[in-house]
Amino acid sequence: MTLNEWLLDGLIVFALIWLALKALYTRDLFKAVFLFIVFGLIMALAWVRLKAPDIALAEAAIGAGLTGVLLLDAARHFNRPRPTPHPAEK
Amino acid sequence: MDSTTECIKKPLSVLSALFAAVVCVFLAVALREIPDEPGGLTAAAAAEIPRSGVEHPVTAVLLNFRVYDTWLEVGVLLMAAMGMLLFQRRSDLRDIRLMPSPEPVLHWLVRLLFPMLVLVSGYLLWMGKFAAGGAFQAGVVLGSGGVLLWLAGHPSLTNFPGRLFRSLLIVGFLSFLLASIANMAFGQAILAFPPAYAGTIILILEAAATLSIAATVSALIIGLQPVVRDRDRAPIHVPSD
Amino acid sequence: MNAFWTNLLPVGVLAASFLTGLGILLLGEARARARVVVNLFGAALKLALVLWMGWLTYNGTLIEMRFSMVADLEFVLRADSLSFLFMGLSSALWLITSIYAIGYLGNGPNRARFFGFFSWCITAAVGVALAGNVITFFIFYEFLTLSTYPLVVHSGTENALKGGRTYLFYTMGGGALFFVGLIWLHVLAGPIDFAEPSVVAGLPAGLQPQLMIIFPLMIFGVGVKAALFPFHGWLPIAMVAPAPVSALLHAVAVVKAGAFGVARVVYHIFGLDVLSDFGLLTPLAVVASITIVYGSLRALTQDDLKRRLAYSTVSQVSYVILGVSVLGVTASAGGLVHLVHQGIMKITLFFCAGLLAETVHVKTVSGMAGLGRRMPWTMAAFTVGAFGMIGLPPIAGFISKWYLGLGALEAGQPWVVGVLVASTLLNAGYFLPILYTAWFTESVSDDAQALPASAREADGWMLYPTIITAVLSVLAGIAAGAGWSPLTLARAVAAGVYGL
Amino acid sequence: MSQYQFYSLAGMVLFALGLHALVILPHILRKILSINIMAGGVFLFLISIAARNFEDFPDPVPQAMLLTGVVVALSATAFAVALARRIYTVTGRSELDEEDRVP
Amino acid sequence: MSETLMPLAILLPFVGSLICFVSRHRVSVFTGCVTALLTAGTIGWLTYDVAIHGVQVYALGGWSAPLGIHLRVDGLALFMMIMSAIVGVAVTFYAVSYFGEHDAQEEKRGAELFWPIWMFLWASMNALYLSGDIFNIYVILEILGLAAVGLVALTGRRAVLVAGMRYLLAAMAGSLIYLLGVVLLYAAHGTVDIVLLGQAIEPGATAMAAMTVMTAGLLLKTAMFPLHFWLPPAHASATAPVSAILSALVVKASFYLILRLWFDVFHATITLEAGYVMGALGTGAILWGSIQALRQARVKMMIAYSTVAQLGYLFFVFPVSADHDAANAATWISIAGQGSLYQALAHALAKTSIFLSAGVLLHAAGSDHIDHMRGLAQRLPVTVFAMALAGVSLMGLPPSGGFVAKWMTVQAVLAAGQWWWAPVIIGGGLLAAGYIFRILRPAFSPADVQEALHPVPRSLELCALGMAILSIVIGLRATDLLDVLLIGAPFAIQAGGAL
Repeated sequence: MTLNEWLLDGLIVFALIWLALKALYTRDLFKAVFLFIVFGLIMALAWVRLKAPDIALAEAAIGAGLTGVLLLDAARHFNRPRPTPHPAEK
Repeated sequence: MDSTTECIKKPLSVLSALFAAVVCVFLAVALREIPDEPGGLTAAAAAEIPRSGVEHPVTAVLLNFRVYDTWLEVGVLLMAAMGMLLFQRRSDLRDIRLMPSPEPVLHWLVRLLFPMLVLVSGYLLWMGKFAAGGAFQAGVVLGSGGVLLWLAGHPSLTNFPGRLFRSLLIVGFLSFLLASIANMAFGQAILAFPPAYAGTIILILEAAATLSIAATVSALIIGLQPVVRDRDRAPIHVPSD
Repeated sequence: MNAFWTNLLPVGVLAASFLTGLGILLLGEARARARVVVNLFGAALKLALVLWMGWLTYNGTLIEMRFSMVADLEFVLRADSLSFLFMGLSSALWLITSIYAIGYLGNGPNRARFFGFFSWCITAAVGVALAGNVITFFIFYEFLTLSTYPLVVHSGTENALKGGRTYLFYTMGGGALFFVGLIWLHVLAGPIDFAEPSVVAGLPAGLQPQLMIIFPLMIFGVGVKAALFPFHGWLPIAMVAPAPVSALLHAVAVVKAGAFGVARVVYHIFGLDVLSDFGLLTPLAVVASITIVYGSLRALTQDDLKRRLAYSTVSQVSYVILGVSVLGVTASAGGLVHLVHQGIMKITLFFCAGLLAETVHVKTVSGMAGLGRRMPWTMAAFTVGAFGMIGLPPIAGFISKWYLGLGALEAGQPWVVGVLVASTLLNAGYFLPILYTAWFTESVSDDAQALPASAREADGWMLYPTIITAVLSVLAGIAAGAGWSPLTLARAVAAGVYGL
Repeated sequence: MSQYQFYSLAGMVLFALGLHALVILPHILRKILSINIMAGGVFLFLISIAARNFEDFPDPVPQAMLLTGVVVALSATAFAVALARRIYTVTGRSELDEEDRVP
Repeated sequence: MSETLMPLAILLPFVGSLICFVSRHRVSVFTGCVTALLTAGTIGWLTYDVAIHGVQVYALGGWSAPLGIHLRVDGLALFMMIMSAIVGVAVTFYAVSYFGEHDAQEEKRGAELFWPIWMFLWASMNALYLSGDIFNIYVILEILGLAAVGLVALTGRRAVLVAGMRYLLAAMAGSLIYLLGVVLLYAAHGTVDIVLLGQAIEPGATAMAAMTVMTAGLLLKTAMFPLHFWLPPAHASATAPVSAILSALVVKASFYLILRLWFDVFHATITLEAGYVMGALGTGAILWGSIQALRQARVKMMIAYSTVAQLGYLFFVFPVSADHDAANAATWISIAGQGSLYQALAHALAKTSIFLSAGVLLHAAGSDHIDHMRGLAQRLPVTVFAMALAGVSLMGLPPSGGFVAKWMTVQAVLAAGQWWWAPVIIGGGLLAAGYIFRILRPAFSPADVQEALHPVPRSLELCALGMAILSIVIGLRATDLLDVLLIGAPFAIQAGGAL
């Protein structure tokens, strides 16, 4: 494991942990979801480093892309003033 | 346990932080004992790949050696779709149709992007045999295409009648089921693909899986949208959501 | 009769009352007439089967039914002489009490539920009698608890429910105690069958301390139902149940099941010789004596008639336990026969109490002034019962007290005779005032004539059973020597136990 | 300390972070987020196991498991998001209520 | 022929589920019933077949163990499948008339999706019991979790949604923690097949870590005492057939997994302390669950806490099997195992009956509050009688299945010398009597106000009564079921179960 490989891996792991911490504990929900999407992309990068390129592609597409979209859409839904629920629901 | 939530938060957070740290150290210690040499199944898999009908090892494992896992995984996706339909009290997506959007840019973008996405999805599906790729990547790409269609107001998943939409959701899971029933009919072990045409069977199953994954993915995104959103007009009616 | 059919007889006896109960419950509330027919037919059938089984055992055929539930758990029904004592008593009295109950309840609410669970209680009681090993005994013992609960809370009033709760608390606790002892013994000595000689005797000496703990656990577990001293609290409270229930259950089925259980534990589980060299028999006799005296003392002060009878039952049942715990054939014969005699006499007294409550709405002893003239037959039966309880010669009570005293002397335990004498005096203390107020005082409210003519005497359904039981208690006393009397049966059992 | 052990350790740390956040954060979406991070941690550990010094190609079985795991995590998240949105529509709250907390 | 029975038991409900998903309500109800009967029949046939040929292994796709996935059926798996089949058929026929009754438009749409999700749940349970591959079990656990939450949140009301969310988060976290254990095992031994792992495992930090982690994840999914927070609201607010499915079957599936892992995979690494911890958890569950049950005002909440308590009884097989170096340890470990499995079966039957009866009460009286139970003995005699019978089995009183289970567990615990568990079990029975009679007592008092009860279809009451009677009958004759359970010696303590 040459030095710069170590450097790269160290950077990726540091980025992962830093992004995870930020994503979990930022105030604003939108920012948290964006950080999570970036976290997903960095994770895909980590998997490429671990010699699993096709899975990295899947993780990028599914993890960052799809989960991100779902969470973004939900975050937007949570920020909108909620429509009056159907009375029967109470 | 019913003290005010505020004072719960402090000790609970410290406690769980401590617990998480302990778990982490405990697992790190366990890591040290894991053997370095690749104790995994690389050799076993390599030996069987010629008989699996595909070249790429991951696809071989995914769609031949452990195809039962993949089948149940498509089942989990189907369950997610059922859950979405249940929570949104819907049986299809018909009432989320969007009015066609006036902006030309979006129209042009969709007309260019959608066929390209379909092409990429097909390529990923085909490439699965030889290199990285496969049903799931292709399905997700196709699904995003479906969402794009809906965004632009083009006829998309929301135009499908109920029964067809739900059939589209189950086609992936059903294909594996039919393959198993066929196996049982011939007296073989279920999900066993004869080496001669294992490749083609896998491709068919993957295609069906791609279709239903695409439908599920776009349904999961479109289905959660509030009903009949029109860019300028107020929502026409709000059925009991 | 090949063996297959005779072995099915015990199941037939149990099924007779179980299916009757089931039928009654399914018939529902409306069909009173059909219910009466089914009930009486079931009771008669059961009595007939019991007598037939008695005749067969008398001729020496062994009746036994085995059925394996789990690996080492066997469901065994066996008709041995001790079981006949209790089974005969409860099936005969069930028939009589059903007749009485039909009259007593008239057209009250929930009668289907009442008669259904009534028959199931009898199934449980007979099951306790027929049980061939300790597991089957425990199964029917707990089934008895469950089937009596709906009867105790039958009237549904607030204190009926409270009474039911106390009843459950005691009996469930007792059941749990017995279960602990039972399973502990099972781990030490393996499955225990009543027929084979006591397995406990063969156990190594090292286990003695554990056995010394298991014995009280089992005795007090069963003692709860036999209303032994510390655990008798539930019996007076359970008097809240309607009269037929207190008559049959709390005088005959439930309480006797407890006494019967003590007999089983002492004779067939531990065996007399093991207990005597452990020195556990005398403490048992002491506890029984305390209960006898305590029960009678409490009875003195009770104004409510049924509670007084309840405390009298608490003390009378301990006669049986006393008889069982005193070494010697005559003493145990006296104890065992008292199981039957006390049943017949006490049921007469409870029938009369029910009659008084129903016809003239008299519930307290003080209110019974001048009843002798107004309800001569009821009071006559009550007097017979009371005299029997005190132990006057012609009636059955005397026989058991006589044998108990004789046996105690033979066994060299004179203090037992002292206890008997003291309790007889106390019995007289709380029964004679009742008779005096009933027969010799003028009814304080001089509207004796104002009572409607019909209040003169209870209707047939209720009166005749009372008279029958009174006659039976006298008969059991006079014809004690006869071939079929409870005494000869008790003697045969005692002889069997002592291996003579 | 080879590469795969380094990444496995990172996976463990992420798993612990996610578990801790799941317990602490009241907001439903953040709980779903923390579960995804936990999943990310476990998958990182899984994929690093596959990458232990190999000859021609990494161990395909963990990679197949990983793909299955990712899709399962995705569908579970989608299910949870659908339920969360339903809860928000019905109750208007984005946290799980306190009075429903059960001893 | 016997080879195809195992996959058939998985495929049939999946086919049923797909048909129900796409077809109209009436067709899906019919398909649901037919599939339920066919699946039960298949399992019956499988039992007959396994009884003759013994343990069977089925290599999926023809690939053998380390690479491919094995389906393996032994007595333990069969016993759980029989339990699911009995409860499944009863719940299916109960649901037919239960959901038929609900006319509100909102309920109707939810009811349509009950059938596909329930069939899916049943298929995944059968798959879980048959599967011999721990990663495959992870995927199935995930389906089980999602399907169960889907069923809980069927009616879409506020209470079920929040309870469902709590349940879902617990289930997802539990599965992930379990997955971590799977990865640890794969890393250490290179295989995920249970039998191979059983042979390869040797005591060490990794094995201990894997065991702890996997057990913790599964404890969360079994709602064991400290981690039971999600169960009571979910089981109490869900509709009656769903609460029955959850309490009787879903919770037991993860218990089965703990049992399978402890006996087949981690038999070499179990320490006495680990066993005592499980015993302590069981004791905590019994005491805490019973005390909470006594404090509840709603019948269904009380029964949900009773589930938390009754699960505690299942856990005494672990301390007993932990000290397996004693003299004739094998005999009483087998008895303890049979005791806990029989308790699982008796509890499943009794709990299903009580939940179905509570459903009838809710349906008839509009609320399951204890005070609304007054005077029901006259008007709903069959339901109250079913509850009483089921209560007898829960209390562990003699004629019932619960008693046989309690008998075997206490006997094994005493024989193993760990006598201190016995008073907990017996005390638990008394506590159970406490809260069962708390439900039954008001039923005997006369109803003061005769408000009209909503008419209840007969089949609802008969399903409840049928299950109650069954829970008593299995107490009378236990030898046959236990012989089935012991095929393939699941509780043997030598290296892994016999292949």
